[in-house]
Formats: sequence, C-alpha cells, structure tokens
Amino acid sequence: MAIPLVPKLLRAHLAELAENDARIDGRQQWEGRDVEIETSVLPRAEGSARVRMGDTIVFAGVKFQIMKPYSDRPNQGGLMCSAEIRPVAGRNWESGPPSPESIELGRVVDRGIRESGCIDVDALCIIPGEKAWQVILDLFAISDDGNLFDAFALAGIAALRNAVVPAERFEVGEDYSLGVSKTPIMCSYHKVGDRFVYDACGREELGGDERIHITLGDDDHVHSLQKGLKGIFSTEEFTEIMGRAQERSKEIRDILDSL
Amino acid sequence: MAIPLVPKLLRAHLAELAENDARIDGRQQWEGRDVEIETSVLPRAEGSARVRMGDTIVFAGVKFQIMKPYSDRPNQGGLMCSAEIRPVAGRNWESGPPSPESIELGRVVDRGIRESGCIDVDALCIIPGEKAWQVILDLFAISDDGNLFDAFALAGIAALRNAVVPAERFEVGEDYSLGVSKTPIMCSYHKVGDRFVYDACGREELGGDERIHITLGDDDHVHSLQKGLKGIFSTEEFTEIMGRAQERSKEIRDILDSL
Amino acid sequence: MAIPLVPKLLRAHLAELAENDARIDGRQQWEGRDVEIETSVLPRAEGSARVRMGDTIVFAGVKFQIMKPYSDRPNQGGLMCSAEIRPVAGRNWESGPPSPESIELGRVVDRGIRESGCIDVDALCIIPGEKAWQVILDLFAISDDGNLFDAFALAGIAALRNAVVPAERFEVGEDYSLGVSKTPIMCSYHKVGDRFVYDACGREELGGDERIHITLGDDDHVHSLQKGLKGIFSTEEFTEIMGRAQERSKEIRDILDSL
Amino acid sequence: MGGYGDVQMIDENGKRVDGRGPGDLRDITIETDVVPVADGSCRMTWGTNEVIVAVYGPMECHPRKLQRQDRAVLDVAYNMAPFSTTDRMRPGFNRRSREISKVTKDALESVVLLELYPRSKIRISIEVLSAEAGTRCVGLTAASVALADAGVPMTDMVVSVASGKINDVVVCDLNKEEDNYGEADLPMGILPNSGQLVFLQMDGDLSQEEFNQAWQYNMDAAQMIHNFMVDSLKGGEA
Amino acid sequence: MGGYGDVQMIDENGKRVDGRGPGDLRDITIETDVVPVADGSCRMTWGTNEVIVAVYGPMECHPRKLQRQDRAVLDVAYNMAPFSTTDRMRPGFNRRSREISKVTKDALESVVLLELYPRSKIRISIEVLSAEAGTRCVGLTAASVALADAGVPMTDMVVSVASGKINDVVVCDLNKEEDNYGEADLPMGILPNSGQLVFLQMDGDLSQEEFNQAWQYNMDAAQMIHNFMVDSLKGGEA
Amino acid sequence: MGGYGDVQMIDENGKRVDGRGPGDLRDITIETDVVPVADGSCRMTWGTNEVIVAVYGPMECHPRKLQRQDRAVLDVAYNMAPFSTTDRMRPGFNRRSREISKVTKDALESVVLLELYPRSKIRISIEVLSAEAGTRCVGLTAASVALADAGVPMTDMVVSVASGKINDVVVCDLNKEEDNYGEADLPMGILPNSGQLVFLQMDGDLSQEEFNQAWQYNMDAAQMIHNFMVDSLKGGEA
Repeated sequence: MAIPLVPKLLRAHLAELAENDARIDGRQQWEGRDVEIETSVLPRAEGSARVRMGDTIVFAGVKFQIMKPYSDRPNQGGLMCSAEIRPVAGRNWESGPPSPESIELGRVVDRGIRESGCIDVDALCIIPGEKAWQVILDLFAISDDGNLFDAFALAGIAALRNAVVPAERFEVGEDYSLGVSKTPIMCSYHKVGDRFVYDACGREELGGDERIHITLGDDDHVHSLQKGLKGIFSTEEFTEIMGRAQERSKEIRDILDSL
Repeated sequence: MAIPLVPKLLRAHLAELAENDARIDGRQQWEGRDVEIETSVLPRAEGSARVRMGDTIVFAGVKFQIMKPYSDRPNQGGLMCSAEIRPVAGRNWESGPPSPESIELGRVVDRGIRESGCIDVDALCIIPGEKAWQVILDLFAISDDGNLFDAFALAGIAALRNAVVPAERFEVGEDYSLGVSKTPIMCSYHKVGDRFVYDACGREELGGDERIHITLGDDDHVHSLQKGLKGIFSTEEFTEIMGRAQERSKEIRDILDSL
Repeated sequence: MAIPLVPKLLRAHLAELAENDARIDGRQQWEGRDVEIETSVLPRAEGSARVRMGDTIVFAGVKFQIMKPYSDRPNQGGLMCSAEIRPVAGRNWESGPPSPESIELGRVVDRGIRESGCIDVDALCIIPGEKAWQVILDLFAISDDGNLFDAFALAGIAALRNAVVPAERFEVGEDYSLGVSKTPIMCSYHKVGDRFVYDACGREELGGDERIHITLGDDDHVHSLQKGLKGIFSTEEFTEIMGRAQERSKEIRDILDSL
Repeated sequence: MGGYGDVQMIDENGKRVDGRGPGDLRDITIETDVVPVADGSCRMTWGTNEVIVAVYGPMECHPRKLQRQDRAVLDVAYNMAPFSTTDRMRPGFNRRSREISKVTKDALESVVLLELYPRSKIRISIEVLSAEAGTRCVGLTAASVALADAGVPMTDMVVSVASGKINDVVVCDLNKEEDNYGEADLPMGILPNSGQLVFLQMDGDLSQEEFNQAWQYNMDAAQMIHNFMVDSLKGGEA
Repeated sequence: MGGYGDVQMIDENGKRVDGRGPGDLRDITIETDVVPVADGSCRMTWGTNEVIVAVYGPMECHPRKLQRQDRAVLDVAYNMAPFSTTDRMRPGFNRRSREISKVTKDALESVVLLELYPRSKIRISIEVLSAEAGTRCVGLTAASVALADAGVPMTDMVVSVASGKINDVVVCDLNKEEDNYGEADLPMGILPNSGQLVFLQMDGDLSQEEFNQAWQYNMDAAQMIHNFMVDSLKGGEA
Repeated sequence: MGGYGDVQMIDENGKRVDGRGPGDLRDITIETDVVPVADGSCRMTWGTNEVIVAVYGPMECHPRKLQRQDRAVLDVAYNMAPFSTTDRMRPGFNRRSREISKVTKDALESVVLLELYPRSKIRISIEVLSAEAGTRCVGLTAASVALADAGVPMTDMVVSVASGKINDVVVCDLNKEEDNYGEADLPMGILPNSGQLVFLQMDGDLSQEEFNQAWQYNMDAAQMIHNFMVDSLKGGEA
C-alpha cells in the first residue's frame, strides 16, 4: 500500500467530530456497521463465505490438499491461512510482493483462528505418518472501506464452518463436514481523534492513529491481540476496549450462529 | 523492453511510404526478407538451428531431460519451450525478469509448435509411469531487427527436426532421431502506415501498430493465432492475411525441407 | 552497497600520505591492525568465532545438516560457505538481494577455504550413497571498517577448527571434533595513493583503487587469488605482495594456533 | 487443447453434454457497481465462471517511467483467486496470467479514448473468483462494462467470446468439460457495432472451413452478449 | 503456541525448570557501543538470547518515495542470523521477520521525536545472533538503548517483555522450553515512566483473569529492566 | 578444481589428451560484426567454446542512480545460454555469473577511457553459446575485440587466458577434460603492450614454483592471442 499523504484537513475534521462524540459516517463510538454474511458462495471452494460490513466486502474460500504429516506430529493435519489484498480492493492497494500491511493482516487473522483451537488438527489425520488433510483458508478482499481485519476473520470462520472435506474426490472415503468446535471473533478498535472507535471505516483509518485487534473465544478467553501502527495507549483505554469486545463478539457470534 | 518514445517522424514517414505502396527497406507489402537456416550449429545441444532473416538472427537449441510422467498421463513425455531475449539482441532489450513482450513471444511460439502435434508425446515414454523424455526447446535471440516471432518459430521447428535423443548418455538404449511428423510455420503481419505488411523489420515494428501471428500446418490447418498490441482490424483484413500466410508458409516449408 | 560519491578530497589526501610513506591511521604500508580471535561465542552454532581487526568485527558460525551425497560422489559430504553483509555492518550496506560485492566476497572466501582441502569431504560420509554431513559455514559482518575479506576468511577457518559434529542430536553416533587438517590464510592488499597497502581500513577502501586477495596454505602453496575493482598492476607489484603475504600469513596462523 | 476427441460429447441429436445446441451460449448475468470503493465495477457470471472487475482512475501514473506524455496508459491485471479452481491455485506471478493481462490491455487500449487523459493511468483489475473455461473472454467483456460504468469514454465496448471444436464439430462457447477434451479454441474480441476485432487468439487444430464456422459463431454470439451488456448498464440486471 | 501443557514444567514448590519463580526474569546484560562504525549500538543478552542493534542516522532518506516532508521515518529490520537457531535458518525474506520488523517500527515511531528530522531516515538493524524465546522483546528493548546511545531524542524508552502460561500457571518471561510447550504468550512494549503501551501482541489461550495476571507481571518486570537500561547508558554494564 | 590427478592425462612424451604440448593453446577464431544491430560485436571460438559479445553505446545511463558525473559506466553481463552445457543450464540469476560479470567489468573499466563519456553507459553482453572450459577468459577477450569494433577508445586491449595444473604438470589453456580433473586454474587478464594485469583469479593448489610457471605460460600465450585479435580487427578472420 503506497503511503498516502494523510490530509491534515481530514485529521482535523475527525478530531473535531471526536470532541463532539460524533463519527464521520454518523455512527456512535462503539457502533459497528451492518454485517452481512453469506455462505456457499464460491462454486470451486469446499467452503466459502462472503462478508459485507458497510462498503467493505471480502470473500473467504476453503480448499483441501493432502499432505504428509510432519515427522514430529504424525497424527496431525495442518491449517494454512493466507490473505491477499490485490489492487481490485482499493485505490491504494498495489500489485507486487505482499506489503508489510498485508502480511500483518494475514498473520493476525491466522493467529486468532489457529490459537482458538477451533480446528482439531488431530481429526485431519487420514493415515498416521502418511496422509493428512491440509486445510487452506484463503482470504480475498474485493472492496476495502476499512477494517479488513474483522471482515477477514469473520469470513474465515464462516467459511470453515461451511466447509466439507472432499474425501470422495481424493478417494479416501466419504465427504463430511469439517468440524469447527469454537467460534473466535475478532473486534478491532482504531484511535481516531484521540479516542478509540470500533470498526473504523476507510476515512477513519486514513486519518487515524494506532489500532488494536482482539480475538475472543466463546468463553471470553483471549486468543490473540495485536497493536498496529504508531501510537501510545494506556491500560485504562485497553480495559475499556476489552470490555466492549466481550459484548460485541457475542453479538457477532449470534449472527453467525443464526445463519 | 523499455518503452521507446516512438518518433512521430518515423510514423509519419512510414505512413507516407505506405500511401505509395512502399516500405522503408524497399520491399513489397507481402515480401519477406531472405531466410537462411543452418542446423547442427551448437556443439552442446542435441539439436540446433540458426536462423537469419535480414539482420534478425536467432538460435534454437534442443536438450533432453528424463522426467517422471504426470500421474494422469503415464505414457507421455513432455515438451517445454522457452524463449529468452537478452540485452545482447538489441538496444531496447534489458536484463531483469522476463518482460510481458518476451513472455508473449515464448508462449505464442510454444503454442504453434505444441498444437500442431508435431512431437508425438507418447513416443517419448521410456517406462510407463516411471520415465519419459522431456524435450526442452530453448530459443535465443542474438540480433533483433524485427519479427523475432517468425524467426523463433522457424529455428524451433528446424532444431527439433535436427534433434537426436541422447539415450546412450542417459543409459536407456541407443540414440535415435526425434520424430517430427509435422512442420508448423508461423507467418507474422504488422500494421504499418494503416496497412498490414509481412515480416516487419525493426523500424517498422517501432513505428507500427498491431500485429497478427498465424501458425499453419502442412495442410493449411490453423494451429495458433495471436493478435498483439493496440489496434483494430477487420474480418476482410484478416482474410487477406490468412490467404497470404497459406502461400508463404508453403515457401518456408520448402526451404526447410530442402536442407 | 550504494555507490558512494568518492570524495576527491579523500583521494587527494590519501595520495599525499602515500607520497610520504604514511597511512591515514598511522600504520606502515605492510602493517596490519591488531587481530583478536575468540571462539565458541555463539551458543546455537556447532562451531563459532568472532574476529576483530581494528573496528571491523565479524562472526562465523558452523552448522551441520544431513544431506544425500551426489550420485557421482557417493562417499562425500559437502561444504557450503555463505557470506551476508546486512545493513547492521555499515552505513553503505543496504538490505535487499545480495549485491555483486557481497557475492564476490562470499565466493572468494569460500574458494580459499575449499581449495586448501582443509576439510576432508570423504570423512563427512555417514552411510555411502545415503547420508553425509553438509557443513555450513555462515559468515556474518557486524561492523565494516574495511577488509571484510580477511576477517571473514579468518573467522571462517577459526570456526571450522572449533566445530563439533552434532552426531548425537542427529542420532548417528557420538559427537566428535570436525577434523581440519590445514589452515588457509587470506591476505588482502589494496592500492591506495598508487601503492599497495595491507589490510586497508574503511576510508582507504573508499578512496582506493584495485585490491588483490591471496590465500596461502601452510606450505606457502597458493589456493586462491582474486583481483577486484578497476585498476592495473604489474608483475613486479604482484611479486612484492606475494612475498609479504607469505610472511604475514605465517604470523596470522601462529595467532590461530596459539588459541 | 487437452485431448483429441476420444470422449463423446455430442449426442446423436447434435446436443452437447449440457443440453445446448452447437451455436448456443451458456447463461450470462451482468451486474455493475459491485465494488463500492471503485470508480466503476462489474460482476459477470457466465456458466459457473464468476469474474469481478474494478476500474480506478483516470489517476496519476506512477511509477513515472510508465507515464506517456500524450495519452493515458491502462494498467490491466488478470488474476485467478486461489479458490477459483478445483485444485487450489497458488497466488503470485505466472506466465499465463501475464500474457492474458497483456492481450486484454492491448484489446482495451484499442477502444478507450486514451488521448483524453495524458500522463494518467487507468487501473483495471480482473479477478476470477470461479473459473469454468473461457475466463479471459469473461474478463475482457466484464472489463468493458466496468469501464463504461466508470464513465471512461470508449469508441465501442469489446465483447469477447470463444468458439471451438469438440468431436470434430465446431461449437460456440466451450464449457469446462468441452474445453478439457476439445480440439481447438478460438477466442475473439469483437466491436459489436462495426464487427471489427481488437483481440484474437487460437490454439488447436482447425481446417480453414472449420475456422470460418467458428469465426461466424463468435460474430453472432457477440451481438447477443452485447445486448445483455447494454441492458445491465441501463440499470437492469442482465 | 506449541503445546497444551502435557509436559510438567512447574514443580510442587512453584519453581520452574530453570529454578525461577513465576514472576522472575532471566539474566540480562546490556552493553553499548558494540558496533564501532554505527552512530549508536547495543548488545543485549537475555537468557541465552543474544541480540545486536546498530543505529545509523538521521541520514538522507532514499528511495525518495519513502521520504516524509514533515518528519523522519524509521527503517527497522529484525533479522535472525543463520546460526541463531538449532536448525540453521535460511537467510532472506520471511513473513515472521517482516511482521516483527513492522510492529517494532510502529512501537519505536511512537516514542522517537520524528518531527525533529523532516525528510530523513533513521535505520535500526536488529540482528539476533542467538535465539532462545522472546527475541522480539529483546530486539525492541535493545533498539531503545541503541537509539539512546546514538543520541536520538525520545519521549521515553520502550521496555519490552513477555509473560505467558505454562501448565495453567501464569509466569513471566518464558524461556525456550516453556515457550515450546506453553499455552500463551503476551509480549508488551511498555513506557516505564508512564506505564503506557506502544506494543502489544498475544497468542494462545488466556482467561480474562489469567490475562490480567500476565499483564501485571509485564508491568512489574518493565520497571526492573528499565533500571538495567539506565545503568548501561550511564556507562556501567548491566 | 574438481579432482586430484587420479586420471592420467599426460602421456610419456609430455603430450596432452588432445595432442597439445604443455604450453600450447587450443584453436582460436575471431570474427567481428556478427550482431548487425549492435554498435560493435565479436564471435570467438576457442576449442569448442563459442562466445558472442555485443556492445551498445555509449548511450544514456538509466536507471539514473547508476550514472556517474565524471565518467561512463560499463554494464557487463556474462551469461551462459541454456544449451551451452551438457546438462541444460536453467536461465536466470546465479552467483557464478554475477561474479564473472563483476570481475570482467572491473577488468574492462581499467582500460576503457571512461572519462570521455560522462554520465553515459556502455553495455557489454557476453553470451556463451557453447562452453568448454575457460569461458570467462574467452568472454573477456572477445569483449575487448567487440569494444574495439565499436570504436570505444581503450588504452590497450585485454587478453585473457588461463593456465593450470594436471597430473602435477603445469600446462597452458586447460580444456574441458583437463579442467574437470585438474588441480589448479589461473586465469589472468593481460595488457599485451605493457605486460600489466587487469584481471586475476586462481583456485586450486600451486606451489610458488608452479605458480611462476603458470604465470609465464599466460604471459607468452597473451602475445600470440593478441596477434589474432589485431588481425581480426584488420578485417581478416583469425
């Protein structure tokens, strides 16, 4: 992503809005945009989801490959999570090797899903030491109007829950649903005009400072954290955010469960 | 290849010549440059050819490797065709990763040879499912004065016809000639001064518009087509070119057969 | 390494010093900087050394891997030598793919060690045709104040002499010292102010011309030579340098033997 | 082309495996404005192909060395998403995508009024989300719609479609199975108003007669597809 | 995190495998001026971690496109030397190093007075010579010391340390064995004078209660490490 | 060097496998003007080595950052064509080619009057079409001829040749078989008019005495090769 010349005017405007407890698109400080989730949207993927949060749109697709288990874990398959943000998704995303921003995005989403233990890697074993399933989760942005982190994380877990292991095509038995035992949800907060807001839109990201990403499990257990960008925050700020994330993650999980 | 600042003067000059049905090097519209073909010119290659068309000079070399056949085609070997245009060949060719121009060149020549079916990939099998020959055809430009496409295609088929399978060196039997059952010939046409000409020279390419490449087999069957560069053409223009290609490809094939 | 705009002033100053038979840091023409060698300095390496020559500081680390011997040399292991000069080592070293300078550095040091025959590759065989040790010598610069060549070569041979083959960790027997039968020493000479000097410092390299690297074995046998950079020298100049290298290499070898 | 006609794909009534006649197209839908942050966009489904195109610009052209003093340049990237194929496609550079990007760019530069925007760049991203056969045609056609949606002036839109040969029969618009076992593939990029061409490729084996038949199928299909395109830009979904 | 606590790593007296109590740090040494040609440098050992940091600049920023009109940029590279790990680490790009470089840069840019040096660059090279667990914390802490050694003005130094969980017990500063079998890892970058944060990561599984305990361990440890840092900059070795 | 003399390659009469005496060169031919579009070019065969060199320039130097205010730069690329070796050579970057390109550039920059062309670039492409042993010497020598053919002013031409050791005997100009089993290789780049050097490499094992003998062989051979070069530039083929 090219370094945009952050318009000072935008920063000033956002600061003024913050003083009046307002946001650039009319939302409240902790209010998220509408979330739409659709699954089974990609004919060639074994599991898929499309998530829309305002004007941010992403896809997630699950594919399976057969791998040889690592010699120190002969009974386990693998999970690989890869995020791509190609120029289709916005004016500032450029082609070429992955930018530090997109590498961070992919790794943070990956950790949230992986560390929740939602995929039982032992259940992916086909023949111990010989064959196991590798689950590949590809995250793909179509339109970036801010907060790709939460959109990717949500599309990712939705696609995994939607996935069917293609055992017949690989001639190792009958197809079955990939078991997904937990539902990690990421909530992201961005400091805009000197206070944190939830689910920043594109212009808030452009004129904002640091961001904090929290992934919580079903029982409010913390599975991953990441602070990104230049900026300083206090324990008190973090405590408030953590509380908000506990609330919001339950709401999102309910949307997912209601599909 | 760097984008040359196309001299408007050159374009104007070419347009004026075209109006008088003339070309910059004195040729007629459909007249090709003299073609020289020499074979067995590279001591380390198992088949080789050098083609000269005016000041365009290229080499083709054939090497063999032993490959494991693909699991869905256990009785077939493979053909790989690779074109390199290094800075030696002209002022505007630069080092670095292959340019879109050279990728297109390699792929178009490859398709013409491959699709003609001139190499019987079943005959390349040594032990079904275990060992087969991979034929590697390397095209290498020495001097680019226009129309590398036709020069590469011609050198390629000449080198294949010249090739001997090095079975002895690989200890899998006795050496034998690689069977080449067909002789695909590419003819390329470039729009210069608003009309197509055959076998454009370097200055015509520099001041020209789109080009069309046609590969025809022994029986005038079409094996590959490609339109390159910005430009619009009509069905009538194409029909005339196709007719010219039928004539010219026979002449070139005769030169090759007379070697 | 970016091309520095060589200050003409520095060149003029070095030339003036040379006329008075002086050097920028007060040394004599053939005088080297103090040499410090420490071994067993890297806890994760199987052999290691740190060399300091003035303000030039480098590390060498030896690691082992198990390789399959090449089919034409079933009874031999391998030696790989790799040099990295990362931006940590100086203002002018940049990140990115290896520069021509660092490639030359690695290859010249590698040749000196390899060609001396100091490592008996036959002794690295574990099971003929199946398993053998690959010795990997990594050279790593921390501070570049000139003459990385000699510092790398010295750290390299010191680390090899320090190395223990980790047979137990790889479950192929008991650990034992890697045998190093010879002690190749590199001596480098740089033309500064129209005369060669030994062990150039950073400023001498910056304002100097060509350099010559000589690796001599225990018995004054020549194992590798390299002339680097633009410049012309005579047989007489070379003969003098070779004589100096014979003297100096013995001194360095004595330091190493006294550890 | 993959095979040589040893799989029977046309029945005794001249019907193809999916029930189409030789000159019939697969189902096509076209939708615009599907990438909210882009200046123009199009989603096209064609059989089970699904392609999304976003257009950004005209905007400043950087790196500078790509800039042209007298006209805009198109920056076209065709890409297959990793989940778009049966076997996962590894992300990153490949020669096929580079070539398709180049011929698509060549075709579109033939119709966009580049002279109106000197020194600028128009970026066209073609993303294949689901691939069935003929994705380069779907991408080029959808790119035309997205350019029109972005308000970029063109002399005409490009309609792209491919005919081919299976079991020695020339047919229009090969589907995946036909493509796998087919004997030839002739994709063209046609200007529907003049019948002229800006894009042409072909590989396989076609006699001169078969070639003319395939050419004609493409010409006819282009007119039909053009109608869908115009409808979708008028606000309806095709 | 690697495992799930099936290896017993805390004894009946609450002692860890290396004899530490739950809140104890490993041994730390800090030395400055270890890269003679650099503008500032630091060597830090922490357990058997060894990290060297060199600072160059402020200097001209090139390539130009990275230059910022109103401030300096930090160019931070975290790298593991090939001999720093039990299995040799292949040199070159990897995603983990890129991410650590980025979060380290983000943390340091939060404290360096960048506005004092418009259009310039400060280069910070973090080289791990020996890795034991927690190298990103060692690198960030050592980088603070090296910046101070180079005389680069900062609002505060950053102290980085990680707590985690092993055998369901929250402990401070995981060593390598604990890291391999641990259940969570919470590295933080703390400004010791204000208690504020500039760096935060976490992965694994922590209840809210465990999380608060780990947070507190890090806060306390930061004060202790800060003392070592100040001492080393006063000329003594920590 | 590959082996240690266990293959007998010198017979009882001191003759080598190809019939040469210790100080004899392989057959050499030199031809100029072989790349019509280049400013200067040379084709050199030496044994079964075949090398083509093209020279372009002096011309504008880009990228700009390589430009030098007070002189021209040489852009030298040595490359082996994929069909130049018994086992096909994969195209693209490799460390050996990079190093040879660099030392060749260093040698040629020592003789070309670079100061005559400030801010410009002279591009020298060395393409090995067939490799037999000693290709770096053939490339450097042919580059000198191509530069002269292009009319680029030089203080002298560079003649490059290698001597070596086989079966403990010092011989001139190793062929492929001798190179495979030889014990040392000493390539030099010699200015024939002054006897000075601009290029020197060596690897293997040579006593001081053997070294002096190899040096002398090279010096003598350079004079002979120089005659061929001069003849070829006068219009005859060597």
